Amino acid sequence: MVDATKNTLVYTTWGRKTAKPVNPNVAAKMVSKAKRPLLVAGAEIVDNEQLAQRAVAIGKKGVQIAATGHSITVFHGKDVNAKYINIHALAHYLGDKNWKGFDGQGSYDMIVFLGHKKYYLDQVLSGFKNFSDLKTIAIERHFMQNATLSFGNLKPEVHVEALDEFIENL
Amino acid sequence: MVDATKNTLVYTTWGRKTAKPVNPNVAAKMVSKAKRPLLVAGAEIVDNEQLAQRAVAIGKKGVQIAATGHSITVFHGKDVNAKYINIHALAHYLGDKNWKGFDGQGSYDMIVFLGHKKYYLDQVLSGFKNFSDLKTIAIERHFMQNATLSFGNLKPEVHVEALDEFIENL
Amino acid sequence: MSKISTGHFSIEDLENVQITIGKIVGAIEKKVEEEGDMGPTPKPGVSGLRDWDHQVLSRYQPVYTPMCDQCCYCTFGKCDLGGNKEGACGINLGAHQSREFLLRVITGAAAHSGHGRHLLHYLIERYGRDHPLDLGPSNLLAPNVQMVTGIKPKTLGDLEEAIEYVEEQLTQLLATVHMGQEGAAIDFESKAMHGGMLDHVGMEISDLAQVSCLGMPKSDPDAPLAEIGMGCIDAAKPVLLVIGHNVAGVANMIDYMHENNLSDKIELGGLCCTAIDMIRYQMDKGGKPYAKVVGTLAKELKMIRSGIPDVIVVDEQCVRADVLEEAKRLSIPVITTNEKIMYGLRNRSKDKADAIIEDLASGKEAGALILDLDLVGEVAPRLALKVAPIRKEKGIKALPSDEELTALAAKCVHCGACELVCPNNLGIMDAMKACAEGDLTKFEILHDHCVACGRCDQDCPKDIPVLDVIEKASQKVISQEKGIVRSGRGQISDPEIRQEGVNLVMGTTPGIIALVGCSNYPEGTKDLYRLAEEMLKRNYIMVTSGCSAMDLGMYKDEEGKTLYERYPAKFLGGNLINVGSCVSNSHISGTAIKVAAIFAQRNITGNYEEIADYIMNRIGAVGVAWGAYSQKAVAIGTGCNRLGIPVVVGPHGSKYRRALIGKPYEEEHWKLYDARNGETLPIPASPEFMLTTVETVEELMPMLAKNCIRPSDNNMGRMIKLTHYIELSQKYLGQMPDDWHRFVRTETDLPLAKREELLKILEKEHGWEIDWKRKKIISGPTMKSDVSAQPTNLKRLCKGEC
Amino acid sequence: MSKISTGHFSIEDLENVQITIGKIVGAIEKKVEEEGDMGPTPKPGVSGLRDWDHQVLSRYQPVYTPMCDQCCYCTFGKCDLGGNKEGACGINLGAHQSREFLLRVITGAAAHSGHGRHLLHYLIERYGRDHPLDLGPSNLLAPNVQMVTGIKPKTLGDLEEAIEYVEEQLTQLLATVHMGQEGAAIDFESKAMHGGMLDHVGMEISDLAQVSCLGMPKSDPDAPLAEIGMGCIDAAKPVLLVIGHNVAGVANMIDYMHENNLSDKIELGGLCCTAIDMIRYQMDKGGKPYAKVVGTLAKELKMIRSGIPDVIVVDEQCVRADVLEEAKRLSIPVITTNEKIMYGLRNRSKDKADAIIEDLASGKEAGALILDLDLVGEVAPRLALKVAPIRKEKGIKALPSDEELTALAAKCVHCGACELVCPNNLGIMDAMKACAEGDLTKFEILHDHCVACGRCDQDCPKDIPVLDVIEKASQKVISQEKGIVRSGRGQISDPEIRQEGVNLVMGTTPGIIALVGCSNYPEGTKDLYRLAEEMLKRNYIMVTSGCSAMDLGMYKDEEGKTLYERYPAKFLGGNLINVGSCVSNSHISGTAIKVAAIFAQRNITGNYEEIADYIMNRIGAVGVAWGAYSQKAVAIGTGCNRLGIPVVVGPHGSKYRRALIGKPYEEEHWKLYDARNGETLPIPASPEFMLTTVETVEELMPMLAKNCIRPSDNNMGRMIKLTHYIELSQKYLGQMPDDWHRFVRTETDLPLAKREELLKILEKEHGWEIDWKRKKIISGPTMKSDVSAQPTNLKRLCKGEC
Repeated sequence: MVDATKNTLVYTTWGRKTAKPVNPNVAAKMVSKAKRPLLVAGAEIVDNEQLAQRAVAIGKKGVQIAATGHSITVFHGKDVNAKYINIHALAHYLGDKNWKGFDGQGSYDMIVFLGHKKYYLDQVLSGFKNFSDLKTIAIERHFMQNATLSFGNLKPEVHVEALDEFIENL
Repeated sequence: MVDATKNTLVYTTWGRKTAKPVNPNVAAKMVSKAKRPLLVAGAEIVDNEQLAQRAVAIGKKGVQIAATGHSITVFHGKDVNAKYINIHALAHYLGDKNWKGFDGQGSYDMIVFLGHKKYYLDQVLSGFKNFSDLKTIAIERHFMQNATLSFGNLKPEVHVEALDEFIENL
Repeated sequence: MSKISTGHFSIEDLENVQITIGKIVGAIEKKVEEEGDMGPTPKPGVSGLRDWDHQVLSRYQPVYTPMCDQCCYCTFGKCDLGGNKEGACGINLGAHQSREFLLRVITGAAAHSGHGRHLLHYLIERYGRDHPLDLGPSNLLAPNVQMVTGIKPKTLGDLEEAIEYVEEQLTQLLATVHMGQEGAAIDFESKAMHGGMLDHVGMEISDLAQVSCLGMPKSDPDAPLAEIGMGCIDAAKPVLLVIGHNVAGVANMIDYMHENNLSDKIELGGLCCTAIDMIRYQMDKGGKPYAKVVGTLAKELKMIRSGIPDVIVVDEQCVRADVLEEAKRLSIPVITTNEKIMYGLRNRSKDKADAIIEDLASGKEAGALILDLDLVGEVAPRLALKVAPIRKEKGIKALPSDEELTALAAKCVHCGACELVCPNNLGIMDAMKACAEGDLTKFEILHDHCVACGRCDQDCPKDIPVLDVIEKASQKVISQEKGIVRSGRGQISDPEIRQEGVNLVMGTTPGIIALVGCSNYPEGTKDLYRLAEEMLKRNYIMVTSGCSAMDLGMYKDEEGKTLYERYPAKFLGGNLINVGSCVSNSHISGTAIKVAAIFAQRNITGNYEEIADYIMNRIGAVGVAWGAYSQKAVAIGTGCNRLGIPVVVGPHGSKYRRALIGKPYEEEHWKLYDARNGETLPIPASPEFMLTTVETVEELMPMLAKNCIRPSDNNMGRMIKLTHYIELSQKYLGQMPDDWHRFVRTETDLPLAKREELLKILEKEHGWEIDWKRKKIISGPTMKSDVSAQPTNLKRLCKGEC
Repeated sequence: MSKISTGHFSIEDLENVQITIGKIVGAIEKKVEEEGDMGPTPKPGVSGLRDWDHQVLSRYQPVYTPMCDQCCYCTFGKCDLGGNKEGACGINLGAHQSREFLLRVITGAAAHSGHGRHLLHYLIERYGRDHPLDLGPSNLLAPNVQMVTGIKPKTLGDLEEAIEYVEEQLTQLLATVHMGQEGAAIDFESKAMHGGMLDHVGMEISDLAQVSCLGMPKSDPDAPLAEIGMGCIDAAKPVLLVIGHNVAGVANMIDYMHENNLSDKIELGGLCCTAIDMIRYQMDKGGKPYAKVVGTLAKELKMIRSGIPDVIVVDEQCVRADVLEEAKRLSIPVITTNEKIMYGLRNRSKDKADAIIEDLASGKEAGALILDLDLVGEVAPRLALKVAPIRKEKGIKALPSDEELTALAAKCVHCGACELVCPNNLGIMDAMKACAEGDLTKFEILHDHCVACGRCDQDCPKDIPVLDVIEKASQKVISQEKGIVRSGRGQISDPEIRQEGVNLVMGTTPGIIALVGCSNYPEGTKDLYRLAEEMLKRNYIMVTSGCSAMDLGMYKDEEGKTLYERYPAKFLGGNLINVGSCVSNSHISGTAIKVAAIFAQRNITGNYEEIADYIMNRIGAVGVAWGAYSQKAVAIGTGCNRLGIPVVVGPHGSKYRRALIGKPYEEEHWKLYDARNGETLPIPASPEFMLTTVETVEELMPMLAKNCIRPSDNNMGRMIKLTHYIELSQKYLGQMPDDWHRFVRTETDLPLAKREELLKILEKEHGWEIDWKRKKIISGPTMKSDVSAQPTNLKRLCKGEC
């Protein structure tokens, strides 16, 4: 088992509320329990085969994928439920009780993030943290302090391991 | 032994650098080891007999006292080395290599704080933290996040106990 | 050309004329120059007084106490500057703190100047550009404006050029807050000083305009007394509550009520400076103010939560952001009257009064934006009359009942969350315990220390409305909160200056203590009273304004008299002068300028540096903003600092991020020139700071006495000042001050009653030589006593230099 | 009177004249009104365009992404607003974020306006108030000024009234940042919009003044080309480096060098907008710019650290705060020339050139403040000539040697601290590893992604000067950094508008993409090039300015040609137009206004709302500030937003704290009125945002094409836009967009080549009825295609409403 919670160093703080470090198996369990989980996959997976595979694998577990940036290019022909959307717009819609989701079935209750620029995701999560009740889980290589739960700062190889463990437990 | 490090809850953050929680015996040892320690006693001891006694007791151990606010009234006739000074001015002088201290023997290397308003001391310590190399120890009832070392948030009675242990170990 | 060269002319009449407008400035300056009295720096730019600033800052060094170690100005960041590191743009924490300080100063200056501009627009529209400035028995009408800009305004219209200058300079300063501008802390500091100076110009413009047009007391020591306190509001009548800083709207309400015989049918109460200014309105001929002052910002939430107001009207500045939300809960309609606060409300400025009243009274809309102040004047009182019975009928429930109070207190689990979030970390837990047991005294005491910010409400895990509990538990003391405040008298007049100037410069009046500003006190309001009473008894001139002026009126002596009733309001030692509202603070700096102009006959026009130098070395004045919380307060303080007036703020003031503190132990900083010959003149280390924080009023009092000492004191003056310094130190710190001897130049400087005792100490502890026969000091002092010395920081003012 | 009523007159000649200055405004307004074309909102106050803002904001809702959950404005705080809690003043996090956003906007606007005011002072002094505005073949000289203020400036002096208006309004807005003012986020947003609008007025004033006085290209499509890049600086000559945004000083240097035959003896290079403007200086008659552009802010530290500059001259804005410290280390004297940046240096403005040069060349002083720009013109070049040999002789060592480079890289322990603090979290560790092994390629790639902020240096526990390592390792690519940039051409002229307006409004030119602003790119500079090339090939009009204009010139095609050499600079589809520096961005908004004025014959004078409405519904323009980092960038963007122009920023732009994003799924927001009859008109959800962030250029490109769609597109236009939207989506996202069908009104909207294929999809996937015989859509679309429809947001513009 990977301990993904050790290094939670940050460069700057947003305030007193900070993500709870989480291990892959726990994160996976929470996602599994969620009614309508959503994986938000960012453009950083495009040139990172390792991450791309894991993102697809999560999709294969039946999790709806919001493909932001141009990450949708990774999911074509992979038989997963992926839709392109701009992440800032997505964040806006997710905070709206009237949004019906990608499939018209309603909004999502557990948002998982993978493949994003650290500073950008920090900002998006800052919005969620302060203006919504959504649970957010960052399974990124960096500690995302504005998420509800987050992996710590991991070496790339450990990160991949953690992702595999996460997927296994989904 | 009192565990003075448990509750380090803060209301707001200043940045990523935060005081290390410290227990009384450890704090006392560090003060003992210092070449020129200084106790900065604030006006909150004036109407708090418990604190006043402990401040005097620390002075009795040979520590120079800087009496800020009107805390000097507590030390008259107590046979301790106490001098009135404004805390903001003191902070300015302490950051000045040319200041000769209260006795002309030079500046101080370890500054201990007791009896201050939380918000005020937080600010004073913010200056030390960012613009000096001085080690600061807060032995206050509240966690003083901008100190180098600080007690956590304590109930009044636990605080007094912690102070006694601190004095014992000086 | 001849036709217009001697008269008025209005450009409205002209057609197809190309006019080079800007040159008018040059023309005015030229004219003044011909008259021979334009100083070297009319309308100084950002660098215009930089040399002066750097000189001040070399003695009084910036001490930074950051509120945050990070910078989030630009998107390269946010950056961690902790440990004085550099961020992505290369700025370090020191420079960033001075920038943050600058930002606060110009925010405050903009608030005052924006207020001034609004008033000027409004009053010019109403009274015309030619409406004369009418300020009482003074020829020097606008000391700050004249000193800074070189303009000598005579009419409302003349003030426009001055406010334009302020706006131009504020824009320049705001520009420097941008990423990638100034890199040196010292020059951000100079810019902050510039902003502070502009603030006083902006404030002066505001108050001159309103005093001249709205019938406010004009340098009137007998300005009337008014009722103050939550306890003096008659809740049986419809209650119309105004909150803010801009009196224009409420003046119209008062007029409307008067014209329609409603004055005794509606209870008009005010919070914050609008309250102060409404009791000045039309009081220049005396009379009794009809309106009542509720109190300071710290009473806003308590007053609303009481449920007593039937209508709330807000204007600008220092108005809680949640007024609309709080009022909505209690069915109190809110009218906003100023572009600075619009609360998202629909703009009804062009609607009929009836329609607006209908929508608000029916609850169809929670409030309205009405920018037409004539319309506000009609709508607000009529709405109060209409809403009051509706609210009564509805039985609007505000505070908890007695039973609910006990139940709420019992619900408390003493987790301490409220104490952690309380800005003053007040002992709420203990008070809850006592309250649950029926003992309200702890809350009654706590109530005075509480600034009613409501942060406790936000964080209680048990959802106890903590502030409501505090207020309900304190109903008895609140009902007794009835005081008296003197209506703001405006400027100090020229004759008063002529009379008192010499005492101030020579030091025989021990000093001026200006007790100004907001309500964020460390230990409740009573400290103010203690401070003022002590200094008044000692014959200091106490000047006050704004929130402090209000809170001072809340306490009574054994005979039931407030300080305002006990002490007269002339510009004389032992007098208590309420100059007025926040913008009236310009009269405090103005007074110092007037002393230089009228008593010392210095030319003030465009002559900032020389006047500041004069004030710093000769006028023993100290500003105290004990409850300072706002950006305006720090702007005012910084304006005083540039002018050589030191300022003390309460401990919360450490959150302004920087102080200016000198080092008495560094001798080289405590020297001046003697203008008679350019020789170096050692001076006492006083003032020893330009801006500092102090912990308690006990610490403050001796410090004030000490920092009124000036190089120019004559022996009598120095003796008096030293006497108070020593006595106050003994009284409040229980000891002789450590440094009293540093202020002794000759035996005649020593307090008469203690002279012998002190000489002994000087001999024994400090090794001074005493001629005991003649009771004279032979050697010891580092300074000579020489009343004819001309202390100055400015080499250029020394003989032979120009 | 008759004498002056038809001519010029100068008030300098008058004595004892009392003039009611302010009335001039009234007179001008009156005059214009008589001419019958003054719109309803000349010089709008803070609330003047609030209804418009609220309308825009109801469709495009603020989305807040705080940079900090806390507020530290006043000393009641700091307050934790986390979870949208209220602070001590009652403000919640949402309102505070909008306030923070406002503060950034007005800071940026003040930077531009402060710059404009400085230029105006300086140029009026030099050229006189009557100096005509000379901007090329245009009658509509100042579209922003005229639209916002109602003033139609003809001379430099005429601009003063406009800048005064801006300063007044900025002061009002800064005032509202004070604690206790606005309480509603929506109204802080409206205020931010106001600030953005003012910014464009301030920028326009700046650029009009400098173009008119300093011989800059005047709407010139053939503005000359200049060299750009660190690699084009000839270090063999004495190197004089200017940094900043204000060309006034460097213009004098160029003159001095020219007059003294020094032009070929000194290498003059520039960073940031001063560089852009110095290659515009005196280029209105063509010629080859003598000076060279080094690059953007992101090159500042690298250029200084190279040790190549012999003298650095800074003016204002976007100048690293550590220039003096960095330069000092390498014995490079620094001259500061502007009050906004003084670095604590001694003011030498009144000293002789010789004395200053002596003190700086000898190293006695590290730099000098010289506010006299004539003196700067002489001192800087002479100092460069003198210092260069001294520095050469001293053998100033800047970057590490090859050996040191390897050693430094080997010292790295791969702790990751640098990557954590790097704003872009660049892979420094891997590059260090490779570098230690002699492989520099990783650093060479990283160099382009690196904004040279230097934060890595601050945090390395091994004290490796990381930035120096990056720069040294990239010397080869740096030496090849030689590009070409077209000198800023200024405004789009009236004839150009006449020619192209119809294509824009009808949609037959697919859109205008304005690629503006700073250098904080998410993935290096090349993305800009890719973006521009793609859109240029597709016949979009690419307008560019500032840092983006510079970086665009750094890449070449296979034939060694830059985009500036490949694409002409007329206002036509497929053209690449560099308007100029940061303040030239006003010409982008100005162009949109001009289309309304010249093509559509709308009255723009004081008629903001109608023009914004026109632009929003008819002009397919999108702003892209891909590397936006500064407060100026967000001010520019917000000014565009109020005018109905959507803006995209790169991912770092999320740190501006708020976006404005619409919800395409909420039908009620996508409706307008048809001005012909007031009927409701459903419109496509485009633009679907006013301000948003985007992750990658791949995502950006289809988004740009889509958001150029406007209700007014004719079928040809819609077809062209849809074609690009679909093609770009396929090319960069690998798929048909999900929502393309929403933009189809009739079959003629469909891309010709794919019409049949698309009709099939519409039938199959969206259930539309198709008449296959006629290849016509029978049912399905929610909108009708009606070119003569008059889409408007403004009920009052509908027939029968007024």
